[in-house]
Amino acid sequence: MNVDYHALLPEIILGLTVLAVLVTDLLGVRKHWTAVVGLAGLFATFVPLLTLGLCESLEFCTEPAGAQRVLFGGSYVVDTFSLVLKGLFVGSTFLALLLSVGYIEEGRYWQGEFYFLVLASAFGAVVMASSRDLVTLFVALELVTGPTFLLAGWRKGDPRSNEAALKFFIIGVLSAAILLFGMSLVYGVSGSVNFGGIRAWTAANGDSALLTIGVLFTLLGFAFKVSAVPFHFWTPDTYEGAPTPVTAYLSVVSKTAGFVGLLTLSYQAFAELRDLWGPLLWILAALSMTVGNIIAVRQEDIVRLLGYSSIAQGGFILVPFGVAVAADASADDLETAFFATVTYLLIYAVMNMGAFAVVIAGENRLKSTKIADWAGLSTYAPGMAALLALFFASLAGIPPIAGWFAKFVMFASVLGVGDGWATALAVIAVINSVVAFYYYARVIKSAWFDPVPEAIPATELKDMGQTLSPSLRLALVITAFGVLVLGFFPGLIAEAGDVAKTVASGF
Amino acid sequence: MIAVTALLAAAEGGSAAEFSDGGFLASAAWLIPVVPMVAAFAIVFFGKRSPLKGWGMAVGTMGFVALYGIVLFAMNTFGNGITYEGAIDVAVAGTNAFGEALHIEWGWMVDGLSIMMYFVVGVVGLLVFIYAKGYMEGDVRYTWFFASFTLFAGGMLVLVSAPNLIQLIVGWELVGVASWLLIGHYWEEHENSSAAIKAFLTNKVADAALFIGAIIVGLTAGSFRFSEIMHVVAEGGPTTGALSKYAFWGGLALFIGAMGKSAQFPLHVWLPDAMAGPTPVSALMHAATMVTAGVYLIGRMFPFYLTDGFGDEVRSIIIVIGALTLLLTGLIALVQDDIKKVLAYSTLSQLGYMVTAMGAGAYTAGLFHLFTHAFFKALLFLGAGSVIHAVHSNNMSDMGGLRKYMPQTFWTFVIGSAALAGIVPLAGFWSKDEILASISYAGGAESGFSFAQGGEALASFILWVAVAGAFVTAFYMTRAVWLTFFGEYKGHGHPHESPKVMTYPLIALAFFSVVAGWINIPGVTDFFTQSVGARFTAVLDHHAKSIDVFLAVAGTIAALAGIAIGYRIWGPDADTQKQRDRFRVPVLYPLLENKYYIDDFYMDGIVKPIRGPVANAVNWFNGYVIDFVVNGAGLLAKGVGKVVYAFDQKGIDGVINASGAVTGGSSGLLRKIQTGRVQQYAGFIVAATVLLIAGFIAFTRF
Amino acid sequence: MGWFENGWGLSLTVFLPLIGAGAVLAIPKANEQAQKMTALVFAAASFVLSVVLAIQFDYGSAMEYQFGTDLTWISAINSRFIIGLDGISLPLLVLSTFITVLSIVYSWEHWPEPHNPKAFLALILVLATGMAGTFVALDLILFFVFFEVVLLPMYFMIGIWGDRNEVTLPVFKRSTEMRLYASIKFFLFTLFGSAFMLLGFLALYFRSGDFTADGMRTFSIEALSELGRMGVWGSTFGFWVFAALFLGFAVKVPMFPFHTWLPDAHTAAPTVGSVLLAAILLKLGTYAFVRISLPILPEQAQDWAPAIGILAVVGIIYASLACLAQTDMKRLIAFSSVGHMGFVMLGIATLTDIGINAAIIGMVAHGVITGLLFFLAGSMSHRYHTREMARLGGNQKLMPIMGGILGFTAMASLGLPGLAGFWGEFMSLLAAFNPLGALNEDLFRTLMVIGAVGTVLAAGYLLWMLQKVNFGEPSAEWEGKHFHDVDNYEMAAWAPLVVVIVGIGVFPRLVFGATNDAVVELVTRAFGG
Amino acid sequence: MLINQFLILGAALFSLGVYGVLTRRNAVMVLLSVELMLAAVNINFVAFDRFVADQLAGGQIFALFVIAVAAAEVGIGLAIILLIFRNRRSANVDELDLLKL
Amino acid sequence: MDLGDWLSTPQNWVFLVIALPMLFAGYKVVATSNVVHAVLYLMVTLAGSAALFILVGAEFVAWTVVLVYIGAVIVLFLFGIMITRAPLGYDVSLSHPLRVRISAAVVSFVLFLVVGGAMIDQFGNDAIPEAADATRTAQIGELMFERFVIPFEVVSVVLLAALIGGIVLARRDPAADDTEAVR
Repeated sequence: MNVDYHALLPEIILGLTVLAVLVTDLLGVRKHWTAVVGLAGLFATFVPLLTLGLCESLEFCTEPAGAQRVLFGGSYVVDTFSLVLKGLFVGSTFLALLLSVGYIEEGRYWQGEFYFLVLASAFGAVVMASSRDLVTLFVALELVTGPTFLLAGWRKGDPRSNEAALKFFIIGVLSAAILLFGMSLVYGVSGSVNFGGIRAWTAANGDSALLTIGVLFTLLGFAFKVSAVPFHFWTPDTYEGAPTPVTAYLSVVSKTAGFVGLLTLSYQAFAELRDLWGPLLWILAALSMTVGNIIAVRQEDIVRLLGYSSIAQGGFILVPFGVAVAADASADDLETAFFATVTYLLIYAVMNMGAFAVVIAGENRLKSTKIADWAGLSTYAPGMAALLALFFASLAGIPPIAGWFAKFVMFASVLGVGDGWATALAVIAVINSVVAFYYYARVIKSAWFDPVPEAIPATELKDMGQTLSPSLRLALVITAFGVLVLGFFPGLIAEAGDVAKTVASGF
Repeated sequence: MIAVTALLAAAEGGSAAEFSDGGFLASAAWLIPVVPMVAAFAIVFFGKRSPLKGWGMAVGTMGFVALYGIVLFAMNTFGNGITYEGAIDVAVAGTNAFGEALHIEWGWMVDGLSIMMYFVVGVVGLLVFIYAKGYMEGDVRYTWFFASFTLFAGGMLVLVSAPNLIQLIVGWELVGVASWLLIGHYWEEHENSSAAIKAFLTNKVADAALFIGAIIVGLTAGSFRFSEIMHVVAEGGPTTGALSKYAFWGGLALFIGAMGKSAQFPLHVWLPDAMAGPTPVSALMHAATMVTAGVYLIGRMFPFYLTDGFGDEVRSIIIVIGALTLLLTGLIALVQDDIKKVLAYSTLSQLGYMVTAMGAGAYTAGLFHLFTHAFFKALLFLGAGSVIHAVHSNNMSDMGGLRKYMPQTFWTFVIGSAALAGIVPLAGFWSKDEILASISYAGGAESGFSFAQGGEALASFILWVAVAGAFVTAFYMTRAVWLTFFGEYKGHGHPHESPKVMTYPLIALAFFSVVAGWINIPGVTDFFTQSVGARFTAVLDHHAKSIDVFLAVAGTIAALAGIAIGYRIWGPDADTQKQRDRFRVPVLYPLLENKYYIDDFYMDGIVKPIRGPVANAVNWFNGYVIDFVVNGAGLLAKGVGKVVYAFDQKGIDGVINASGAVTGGSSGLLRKIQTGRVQQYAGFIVAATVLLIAGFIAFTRF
Repeated sequence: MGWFENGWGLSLTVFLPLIGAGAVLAIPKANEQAQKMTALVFAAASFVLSVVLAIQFDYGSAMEYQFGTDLTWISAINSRFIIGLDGISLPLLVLSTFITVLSIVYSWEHWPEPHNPKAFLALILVLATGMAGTFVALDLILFFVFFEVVLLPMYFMIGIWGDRNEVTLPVFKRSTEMRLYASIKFFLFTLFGSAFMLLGFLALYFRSGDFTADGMRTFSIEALSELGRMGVWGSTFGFWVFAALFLGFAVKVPMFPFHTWLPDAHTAAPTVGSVLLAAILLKLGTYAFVRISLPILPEQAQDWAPAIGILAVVGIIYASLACLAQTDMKRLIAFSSVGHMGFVMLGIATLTDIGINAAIIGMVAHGVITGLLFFLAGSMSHRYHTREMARLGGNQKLMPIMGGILGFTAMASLGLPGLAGFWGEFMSLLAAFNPLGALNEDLFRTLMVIGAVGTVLAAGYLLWMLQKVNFGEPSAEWEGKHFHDVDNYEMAAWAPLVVVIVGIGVFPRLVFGATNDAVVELVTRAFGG
Repeated sequence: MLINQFLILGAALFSLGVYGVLTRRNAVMVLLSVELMLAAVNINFVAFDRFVADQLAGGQIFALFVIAVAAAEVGIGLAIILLIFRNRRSANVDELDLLKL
Repeated sequence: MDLGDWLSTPQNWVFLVIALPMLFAGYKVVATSNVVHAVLYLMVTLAGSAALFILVGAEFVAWTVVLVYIGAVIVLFLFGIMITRAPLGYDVSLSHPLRVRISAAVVSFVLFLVVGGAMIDQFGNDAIPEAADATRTAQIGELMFERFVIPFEVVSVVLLAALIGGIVLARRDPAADDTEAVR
């Protein structure tokens, strides 16, 4: 068989990187070289992504850009959507590694293995972006999830970390089982593991009770990944217990992987079953936004707050799916919804990574994630406080920082349909975003307006933790630059989202 | 930019035809308001450093104005009447109801009426300014005083030079502010600043009405220019209908505005308190500026008030208000001990005369009284000032027998009082007589423009009110003169004649008080009539062509009676203290002493409630109602969060709470960690899943 | 200088301050002098540019957008970088750059605690960009972004440099620091409003697709106004959209029931913060009404005008009465803003060109006058360390010059003819007598009368304020204390304002000259004149 | 042979597995129950594979992958359990609360 | 077709013979209060499933089950139990109290009913077509390496990751505990 290796090049490079990391670890050099290798590999992975993306402008490239490269009889497709998301995965993993280096080194963790697992998981995510059949999707998902179970428990000595790992694991395998059961039913009813086949069958025969169960089980399996309410229970504990860089990774890459599953399944495999997943995701979106936000208001721990915030953000990202409830939603509307989700994911990745970068920096300095302990941060660490404000304002969606555009396209997608339910979801989203302003502002307030707690003498804080690892600094610079530029020129990211929406075509 | 319009001189035709446009003097008359305004600021910034500490600039300015006024007055009176209107377009702000651009203009009016005002303000002002140098010597804010004093005169000139309602409002309010500054000149004492505020606010109330009036008239007439408005009234025009539709309300509102400045009952309360300011201020305020503004406004709008179908119904209100003021305030003057208060109330009463005249449709008479009154009232105030300067007290009970010490003051004061009382042949007599004549004419059946049902009856009643007023006037002036200058000196220290800089103005004013009336002796001279008659739109009022002997005699008798009774009560051979007691009529006296309780009503009935309970209520509303909702919403959200979180925590809690204790693997730790939560999560998940599929199947299948 | 006309001049005016903010942040913390200079230079440059724009401006065609440009911005949602300057926005743009410069000059020696000029200046400059940008944006999304840019800096200004006194919330008996309460209140209020505003914008965007020639959805204000003129929006749709926009703008103005953030924010903010809030930020709301609500939704504007007018007048009376009850000088001034904006909104509610002219000159006048008042209040509390009017008696004796300026400004604020404040009040009352034909004349004439009464109340609280603050003998507690009267920086910051106040008052063409044609055009297009 | 007899069997095992997950206090037992669920899934897959006569044998292959993944998960799970056990500094069974999740 | 016809086909008898013990074993897995027994019962169930696979002609899968599960996973479990020193004898506290068990039973039973009902609704009496021959292992292999090569590679990484990660977590690293415990 002849394989389009150009199309597979990213996966190949990444796979090799995974092994390379392992090998470097064995070589017994200074551990952080493993990280360097990993970073280099990720960087290298960008190259084929670009060549594939900008194909027609390159002479050696045979196919025009944007054209779907269908491999393995349609079970694996490299199209603009998958390229954009691969870029997202690789990029965020890159950032996640940058966040890790200092943290892991300081904490006497197992470094080589750590990077190996992170990269393995990222590899799974990258594969996932192209999977177009249930088998590949499931296996890739397991590859994304499996290593994260282990990483969650990476702070071996810390019972909280262990707890986190175990909870995460048990809920994870349970939902995996549910997911599989659903997939088996879908397969059985439609007689195909391939999205195309499934879609064709449903187009011809419509749905049935058993298929409904199959579809719901499958999607709910992913709802766990995106920690949508009521499948979110593991999230705050795991986020808090896991090493913070892992949390960052979970909240961005693994979450996004879940959304990729939802996107491809909803808009391709189950494209004809809008009346199933539309309402389902409508409900999940509304619940996630509301519960996540309301609870986040009460949080005293910044990581935990980010946990709930990411639940809420997940809800916002789910909102565009709600378009599908509108019976008369045109193909155009659905494409817009798809575009909105992807765009939100891209911006969310940057700003959330940034937020975690600041949190790690602060944690490294204050040895605490209690918001109260961060009070008066601006007095002794103005730069850090400024970045904190920047990223949290972005999460809150205040112009001109990137987050606003994500929220904006989200509103736009649901309002565009002019359907009662969709509009209702938009209104829920608006109210929620106002609530969200409050707790994001609370963190900013504590860092900027409140006095330094007496417990910690400011002088001590001043010299404390001046040694931000260069990698962390780099991560901060990248993300900060990102949110600012994207805030002023959201067009850049919108383009990516725009080209990606081809996947949702053909309604 | 400068659109100088010798307005409609030709178009008017008829009576206006022979008027000249005044040539250069008129076209340069914009200097009259501008110079003082500039001077005022100049004094603020440079006064202190200037040799005469600003007095020089001030008096120079007034000299200029006076000169300009005299020349124009002479030209206008003895030559052709002058009608000229200059205008500078300063903005176009939208389009009015008739689709024409709404122009905002600065300009200057040079016609009989404004020229007369220039003359009065200039001459009286100049004399008062000169006098003030002596009076204000050594004052803490000497320079500042002259700055605001100049602003005061300047504002008045802006007002009288205004060719349109908007500029009139500007000058109007400038006068108000200047008066606020001057009345509150000694702001260290709380009473003075309060008096200033009282004056300003009372005027502001009227000004609100003036705003509305100006808006109504200006918009319905299609222009804010007096000339245009009068044209619409007299000749008719596309907007005549609109104007006449709202004329009554417009006219009424304007008149209420006039009531404020001209201190007509019941808005008169601020004027007596205005005595808190230095005496020269009172002199200028009562004679030439400020209080004359209202009368001037009515005069300016006169054709509007005169013509049927426009403001004529308002005149019945005007005349009644005037008459009320005339009598009631005159009576209050009887019981005042403060000499300036006596004069103040007499001013109110005289303003009542003028307004009554205007109400009776007597344009010339009203203005003529304004003209003469300006001189002798200024004279009286300056005289009083000179006395106060000498005895360092305002109270007549501290005076007496001063004629020995200060003869010039005494004689000039007597002349002024006589003029005020209306004794032949002094100025007051002629103007008052003309007013009486006009009122009686209005009451006459043959009056061409009886203004309301039964108007004649009303007028003829008011005629007697006016006569009674004459009597009262003479009475209280006699009292004032006697208590001040006759009998024994009851004050302390050694009173002495004032310096020349103060006495000369007195003499000059005394001269005017004598002769001013002679320029309009019915049947003999009608210079004044000619003079103020020079208008773009002819004012067809009635003014006596010959002396009405009956009225003249009646007026004189009333005056003489007043003097006689005054003399009888306050006369030399009577024991004044005993007389005073006899004078205290049980009910009437306290009523008058408390000014009919009007001030008390305003203060306790309106101002205090608004400043106190009402304002506090609103503030309370802000904090306890609106903010209650706002804060309540916020706290509610938090509360909900608490509840939901608690619910969530039932599933999740424990670990976090434990996290504090998580250091070191104590068994306590283990007990904390011992938690079957995970399976509760699992339970939630499975339950939720089952519910969802069941629900969906139910919905999709059945 | 073609580059200047075709968008660069305007863009520079808007973005120079932002660049300046970056520059200031780049300077090491220690080097305050350099920070000040940089900030001043950039702000001044922006001001000079705006003046050049005003000079180059073709007043003959003030109704057209000039110096504008139209670039691709967010192609995915067809939102474009459209900016332009017409007679309505010109005065406001100049005002904003002008006030910014003065704020920096004033700050020179008056730093609020905690002392941190670097951050403070940076925030001022960011604010400047947001404000200027809002006035030139001609694309709803661009407008929205600029509209929101001002939010964070002001939030920080209030929160960091704000008033640290404890306040106790009525009813709830929770006490917190003024600045914390005020900042979050301001933050949430504004965001609440703008969230709905955004929904309104989006609704317009989606509807527009059905009507534009090429079927393209658009955010362009011009294009949407054209649609509005043709009256394409359905009545219910229009109603809800107008409601959403109204909510967004009314909070910012602020109009009567949504005003409560203002007194707290103004009182708590540092001097310069209050100045910028009062002078410019409030204008964003009113400007938005004129620029967006009226032209795009003319019919709905006519339905809503009576309600707006009533709320405006209620605001006038309500604010005046509230002022009478204040003991805190700054809070009094803050409340007075509500009243003055009431006059502005009344003018707008009449939907006549006179009214809108009045509104704009009212905005400008309120900007300079209340700005100056807040400067004065700031300087006085800086010297006396109190804002309690009861304790400030006799200020006129202790600081004659400052007292004089205060008196002057108070007079301007109560609408003394011949000073800037008069035109806004008088003209909007004037407009209320002849509102747009479709509106209820009797209602608006009643409003006119009530508004006129409002002017009396305004005179009342300002005069009494002066009496308490300036007049009488200084209280014993200042015995033997020396108070430095107005210093040079203050003078440098205030003198221009005084000049402008007199200038506009005597020669209103300074504003009307620019606005009138544009306003007439706007009204004619929207309401057929 | 009916397809349903396999499916019902699968459903039954799956439900049993769920029951186990919800009731077992010991982590290992929970893991066992999950394996039970996976077994049920496999039965479904294979049965369906034959039922639809899938030329791609998708069901069987899926089952194979499930088996592999399941093995991996068991490994991971036991490792985590072991880790937690190690952090109890005690062999005392009664203190192994953590495992009785 | 009714029960009679169904019973008349021999495979169904075989099916019953395999399936019923499976169900019983499955029940014991979740119900027994002896850890080791539970594991062994699971083995029975899996063996049953393998048998069923052979019955329907999926040999390769069947043998894989036997190999991987019974050969490896079960052993893994036993090791795990040994190492964690879970009670080898009967342990009544192996399950949650009755209250929990009942609610769990309700939930899972409803689940069974819904799913089962849906299955019957879907397939009714559809029979599995009589396959001419069992799926050839070669065929599976080909598919595995042509069509499903990507997941195959991926799953290999999964296993590798599980292996390495598992080791790292499970091994006792010197002195790590106390330093880490502080964090």
